[in-house]
Amino acid sequence: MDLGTVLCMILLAPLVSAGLIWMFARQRAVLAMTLSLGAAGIILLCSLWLFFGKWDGTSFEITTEWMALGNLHLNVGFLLNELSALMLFIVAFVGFWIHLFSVGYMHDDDARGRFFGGMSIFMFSMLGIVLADNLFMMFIFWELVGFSSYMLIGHYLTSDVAAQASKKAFIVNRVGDFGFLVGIIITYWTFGTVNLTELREVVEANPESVTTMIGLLLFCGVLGKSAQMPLHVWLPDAMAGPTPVSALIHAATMVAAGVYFLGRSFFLFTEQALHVVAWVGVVTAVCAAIWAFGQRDIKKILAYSTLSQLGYMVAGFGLGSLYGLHHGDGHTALYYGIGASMFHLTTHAFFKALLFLGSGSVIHACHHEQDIFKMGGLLKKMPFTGVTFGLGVIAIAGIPFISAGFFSKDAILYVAKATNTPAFIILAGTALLTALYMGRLFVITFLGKPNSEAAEHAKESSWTIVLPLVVLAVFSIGGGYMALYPYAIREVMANWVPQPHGTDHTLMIGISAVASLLGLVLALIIYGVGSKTDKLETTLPLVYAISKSRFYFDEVYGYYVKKVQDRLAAIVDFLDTLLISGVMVRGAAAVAGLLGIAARRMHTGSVATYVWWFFAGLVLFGAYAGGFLDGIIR
Amino acid sequence: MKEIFFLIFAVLTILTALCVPLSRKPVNAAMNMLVSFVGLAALFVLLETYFLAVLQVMVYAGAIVVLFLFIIMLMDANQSPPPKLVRFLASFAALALLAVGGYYLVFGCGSGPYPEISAAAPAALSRTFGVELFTKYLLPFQMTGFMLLIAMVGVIVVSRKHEPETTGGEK
Amino acid sequence: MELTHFIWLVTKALLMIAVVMGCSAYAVLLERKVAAAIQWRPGPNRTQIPIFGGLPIIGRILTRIGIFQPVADGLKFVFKEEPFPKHVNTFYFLLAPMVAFIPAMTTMTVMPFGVYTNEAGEAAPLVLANLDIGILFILAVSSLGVYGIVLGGWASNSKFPFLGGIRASAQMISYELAMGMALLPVLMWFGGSLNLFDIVQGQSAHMFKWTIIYQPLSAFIFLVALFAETNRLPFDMAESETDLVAGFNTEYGAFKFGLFFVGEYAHIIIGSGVFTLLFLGGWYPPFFTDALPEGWIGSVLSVLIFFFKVLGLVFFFMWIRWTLPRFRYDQVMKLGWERLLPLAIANLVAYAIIIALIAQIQN
Amino acid sequence: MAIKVVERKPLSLAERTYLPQIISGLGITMKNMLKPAVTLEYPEERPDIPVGYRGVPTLVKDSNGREKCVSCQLCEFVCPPKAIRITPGGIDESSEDAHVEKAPQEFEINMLRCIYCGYCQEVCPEEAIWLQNMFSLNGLSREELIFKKKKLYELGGTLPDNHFKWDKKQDAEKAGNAH
Amino acid sequence: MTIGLEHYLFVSVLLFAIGFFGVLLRKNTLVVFMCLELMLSASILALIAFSRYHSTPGHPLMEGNLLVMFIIAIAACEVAVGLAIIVALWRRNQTVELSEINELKH
Repeated sequence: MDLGTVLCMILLAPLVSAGLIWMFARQRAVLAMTLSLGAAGIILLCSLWLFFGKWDGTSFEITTEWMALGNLHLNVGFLLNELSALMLFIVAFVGFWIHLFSVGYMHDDDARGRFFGGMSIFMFSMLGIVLADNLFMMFIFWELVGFSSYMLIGHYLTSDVAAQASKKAFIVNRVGDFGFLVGIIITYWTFGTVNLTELREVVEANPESVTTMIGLLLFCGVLGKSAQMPLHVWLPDAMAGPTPVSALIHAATMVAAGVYFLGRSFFLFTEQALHVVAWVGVVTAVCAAIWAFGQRDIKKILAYSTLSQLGYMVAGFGLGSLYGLHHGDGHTALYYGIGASMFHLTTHAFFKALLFLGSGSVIHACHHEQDIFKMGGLLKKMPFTGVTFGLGVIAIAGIPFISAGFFSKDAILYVAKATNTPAFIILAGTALLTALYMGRLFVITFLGKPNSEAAEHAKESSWTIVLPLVVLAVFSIGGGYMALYPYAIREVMANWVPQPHGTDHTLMIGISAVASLLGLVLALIIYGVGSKTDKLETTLPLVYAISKSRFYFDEVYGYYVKKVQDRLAAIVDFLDTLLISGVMVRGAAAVAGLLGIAARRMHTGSVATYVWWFFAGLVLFGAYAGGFLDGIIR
Repeated sequence: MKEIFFLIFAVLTILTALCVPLSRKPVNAAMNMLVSFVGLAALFVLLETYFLAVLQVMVYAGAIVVLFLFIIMLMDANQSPPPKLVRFLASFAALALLAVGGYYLVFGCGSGPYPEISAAAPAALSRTFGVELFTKYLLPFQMTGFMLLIAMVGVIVVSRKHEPETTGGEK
Repeated sequence: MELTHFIWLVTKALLMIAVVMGCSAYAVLLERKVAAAIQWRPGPNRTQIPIFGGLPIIGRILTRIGIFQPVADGLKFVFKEEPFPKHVNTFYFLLAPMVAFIPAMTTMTVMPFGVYTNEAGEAAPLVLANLDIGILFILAVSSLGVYGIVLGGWASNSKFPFLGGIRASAQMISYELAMGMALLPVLMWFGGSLNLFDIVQGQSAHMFKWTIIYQPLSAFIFLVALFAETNRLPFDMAESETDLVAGFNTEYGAFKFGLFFVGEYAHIIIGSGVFTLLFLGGWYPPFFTDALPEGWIGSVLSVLIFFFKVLGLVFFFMWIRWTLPRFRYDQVMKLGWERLLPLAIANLVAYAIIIALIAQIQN
Repeated sequence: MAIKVVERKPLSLAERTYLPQIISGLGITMKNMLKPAVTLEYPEERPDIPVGYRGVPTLVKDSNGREKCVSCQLCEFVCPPKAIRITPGGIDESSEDAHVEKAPQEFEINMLRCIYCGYCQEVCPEEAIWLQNMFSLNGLSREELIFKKKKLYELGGTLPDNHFKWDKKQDAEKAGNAH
Repeated sequence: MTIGLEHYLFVSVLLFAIGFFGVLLRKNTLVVFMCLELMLSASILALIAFSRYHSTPGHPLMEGNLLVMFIIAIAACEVAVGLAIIVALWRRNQTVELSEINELKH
């Protein structure tokens, strides 16, 4: 088998599984589960095979024409390089463990067939994004991912919240995707190709052809999919879906697709565009961190944390690329943005998936109780979950040397410091906030005494749930060390990540250590172990209210749709009625009506008569064409 | 030999086609149409387009006329009243006009010389169809498929039985 | 020259018709014998004709086997009183049996039944007309067979025949789709040729080259659709004697019924023949890896092998008939549209991928 | 009464494809096909009539060749389809058995009506009417199938009889103590 | 007489004329519809004839044949939809006579 066939197999395995599930296993949960898990296993095995021997690390591309519409040739193809290999590894690896987790987590759900079918469709679409070698193909899978996300968020059909959330996710994503599509079209228009390799060659040969507009339009897609600042509203709501979905789609892979896309098309971003990207990321990071304090729902907290980390990644991309532009040394300078963001993406995928799965385990054990103030003391009840969750918290807080988050965050902070001091300060503050709210989550949920009946009776979950937790915990802790990864995919993290040197190095460690440890300790002090009420709410109601308000984004959007857009529509409607319908149409109608009075005699309502008129017309036409009427007309 | 076959099948096609509008009962019309279509398929065979001939039989004779028969039988459509003489004469005049006009158009002055038949029969092999369809005419082909889907959905929607109150037709 | 050629062709066609008619007659006998065997009966074993029946030992054995029974059946059809209900639509009532009969007879013109070596030393099929699109021709013409049943049912102008006719037409149109879809992978498998001879040559070597080994699902769908197309139990919606008396042929008797009857069996034989050609290696023996011997021996052998394969399949038809109960009408429709058709499409897609992959590997 | 809902087990995939059932059905029919035929080829082979078979009703004579029927008309009375018709009469004066008993002048069984219920045999005090083992009954006209006395006796024949009632009666009469 | 393109064309013209004649003459929707089919098949015949006569060994002209394929497919759609409409009309009015279906006026 050549490389292309293996990639094809990786891509098609989940599609086949989804198809089989759709056809045969909608009602047969066990079969669906087996198929879906099997597909995930095949993906994992195939990609491991790729990384341990099959693929030598050089960029590999295979393309075939899919459809030709006139001059427009739509291709499908795979581009496997350092970047997509890393992403492939993340999707395959995390995806498999989350599939395994779902087997345990969803075991009492009635619609498991649909769920696993959706998971398979998702894997297919996500892998499509990862492997796509051109923007059109990527866009197709981009939309497919949106669809499967929609389907999975709305998994609990009977719940209104889920329905609303899935709708919201879909619509908000459309807003971003519109810009994305326009961006792709402009790209095609400007460069005459959408193939990534060719694009890059064109851009490198002719760097001034890239405009800021293209970058920003393409970034629109990232805004939607990676839930960046103005379009972030869907992600927290998406937590209405089942927890494995939140872990896989809304934490580890799909939302990271935006960041991945940035890395894939980094050469299309000008410096101005990179500034915008960086600042969007920074603002998202800090705002989401603040909002996390106003939440009581365990999954919502994690959702805001995801937002914040995604902001980190986007900021990391922007700042890293800028760093590469200005301070770059060596041939990998251009890749610093990719390195910084992708490194954080990788570690984040592990520890956020771990955290979500841990929360899933908790929710499962507490009979679908999601309020953290009704939990408490779960560490003793669920030792494995508790410990692994704690490791996740350490990882996200970024405690030096024993967490993956430390290394990746470190890189981002370093490039921030080197390029943009305000951003650096904000990001460092965000790091502190991150540790704080994660500490809050852990302290309240796992320490102290149980605060409710459900938490009282919580039990450790089955092995299918615990095993993924343990595996992911190992990667969350050790994810910063290269030894853990297959050799073939180390390139990005080993060589592309900007490394601080000398004093910077020490300074970074210091800042990280202070921010993370301080945050955790502060959490312990402020909130206290296993408290039943939110201490922040009781002591500083104003701060809590600000945090809870989420800066009124949802309200503003709601207001916009309800008031502005509808009123605009009403005005347009009025103008339409007055001018077009009134003057033009009615006026024309009046003329036509006068004619109609004359012509009404012809209108008998009988089809046969019309045919006769038609025939008369035909004869006239024929006579004219034959030249019989020439004499009359002249 | 070929001329004789052409004459036989052309006459068969035309005569049975003529019987379609002239037969009183819809069933007779449908059966005449069936024979006409089969005759037409034979003409296709004479033109050496075997694939289309078979397709003609398969789709028109095998499916479309059956559908007609099916509907006629289901609706139990009685024979219509004979058309009025005036109408008949007028229609016949139209037929004559078209036929004579067509004759002049085809055989009359100014048309032709027509190309002679050359050795190659373009559509002798079904493979040729496949290759052309899936390369040059892929988009129309897909569109046709889409069209079939739309037609299918449309038929289901149109022929679904409505509730009496939504029908709303006054008798 | 042309005239003699023409006459020669007509003679061959007539011969073929005679053979198929004879086979249908004996298929009736086989049907009765199989039914009898399954029900622990001896079946028809009384009919004699004077000279042959009187032969010392052989005559008795032949009588016991029932070898003369079809003669009696045929005579009965011819000489029975022709019942002719007053309320029928005369023209179509008379036309229907013929229309049912003719397509079945027409399809066999393109059905190869053996192989010989021609002057050029190449293998050539024994067939009336070696059409490039033979299989399409068979599909097209056999789709005309539905008219016989529909017209018969309608012209009888009575409830049960009408219901039978309508049911049959809906059923046959429905299953034609699945049948065609199941055929496509087979045609793709043999390089896109629609010629039956090429398809058989493609599976000539030995049993493990047969299409049924590689495409069991296609074969299965095709077989089921074949049962439905020939209106055989468990799909005999057209007759369903327990709820529609005798379905479309309730009002028919004597010779007209005989035409329907023979038409049905001819249909079965042709269908079995097509199945044999497509899936069971046609006239090639299952076990010997070598092709057939040269010369006329090989030709005769090929025809015989083909005949026995068809016979086996016909027997399978009867075996099924006397085993399974009839499906309900809604079940038939559901099976056709909701099970077989999607399955056939999935099968088609799967084989398209597989064939593409094989081509990829071979390159 | 409490209603108990019996859960029907959902069909497995194999069961829903219906194929295993078809195959097992084919197996059954194939097994049957290989069994020998059990048909009795009637005109040549005859079935064994079991004891107690109720065939055509007949009249019987005793071992001395005398009619047993005394025309009591009980059978005529009991016959559900009214198939029996008896014209009572005496025994011919010339016979040596005259005055001993009565005898039917005419005895008809309409075989077109008879349902072979056996009531006549059951009710007969003289054991004169018997349903015997004849089962294949046919004729060319309706009249032929209305069995007259003669035919009935022909069919019935003689049955051994251990009572010798007639002899006893005759002896008694001879001894002078007639009833 | 050799059979040339013009003969096929004339057959096609006649077929078309007959179809049109039927549309003018008959008022039974079903028969009118059948006549429309006749007209359509007339065009098919013309296309095939053109395709056959204009193709040369070097340049096999497939366009006509392919167009016919598409026409046949579309005709199948058209018949299905048309008959569905007729059935709907019949359900509504219990008639298929065009003279009685004149609601277009309203």
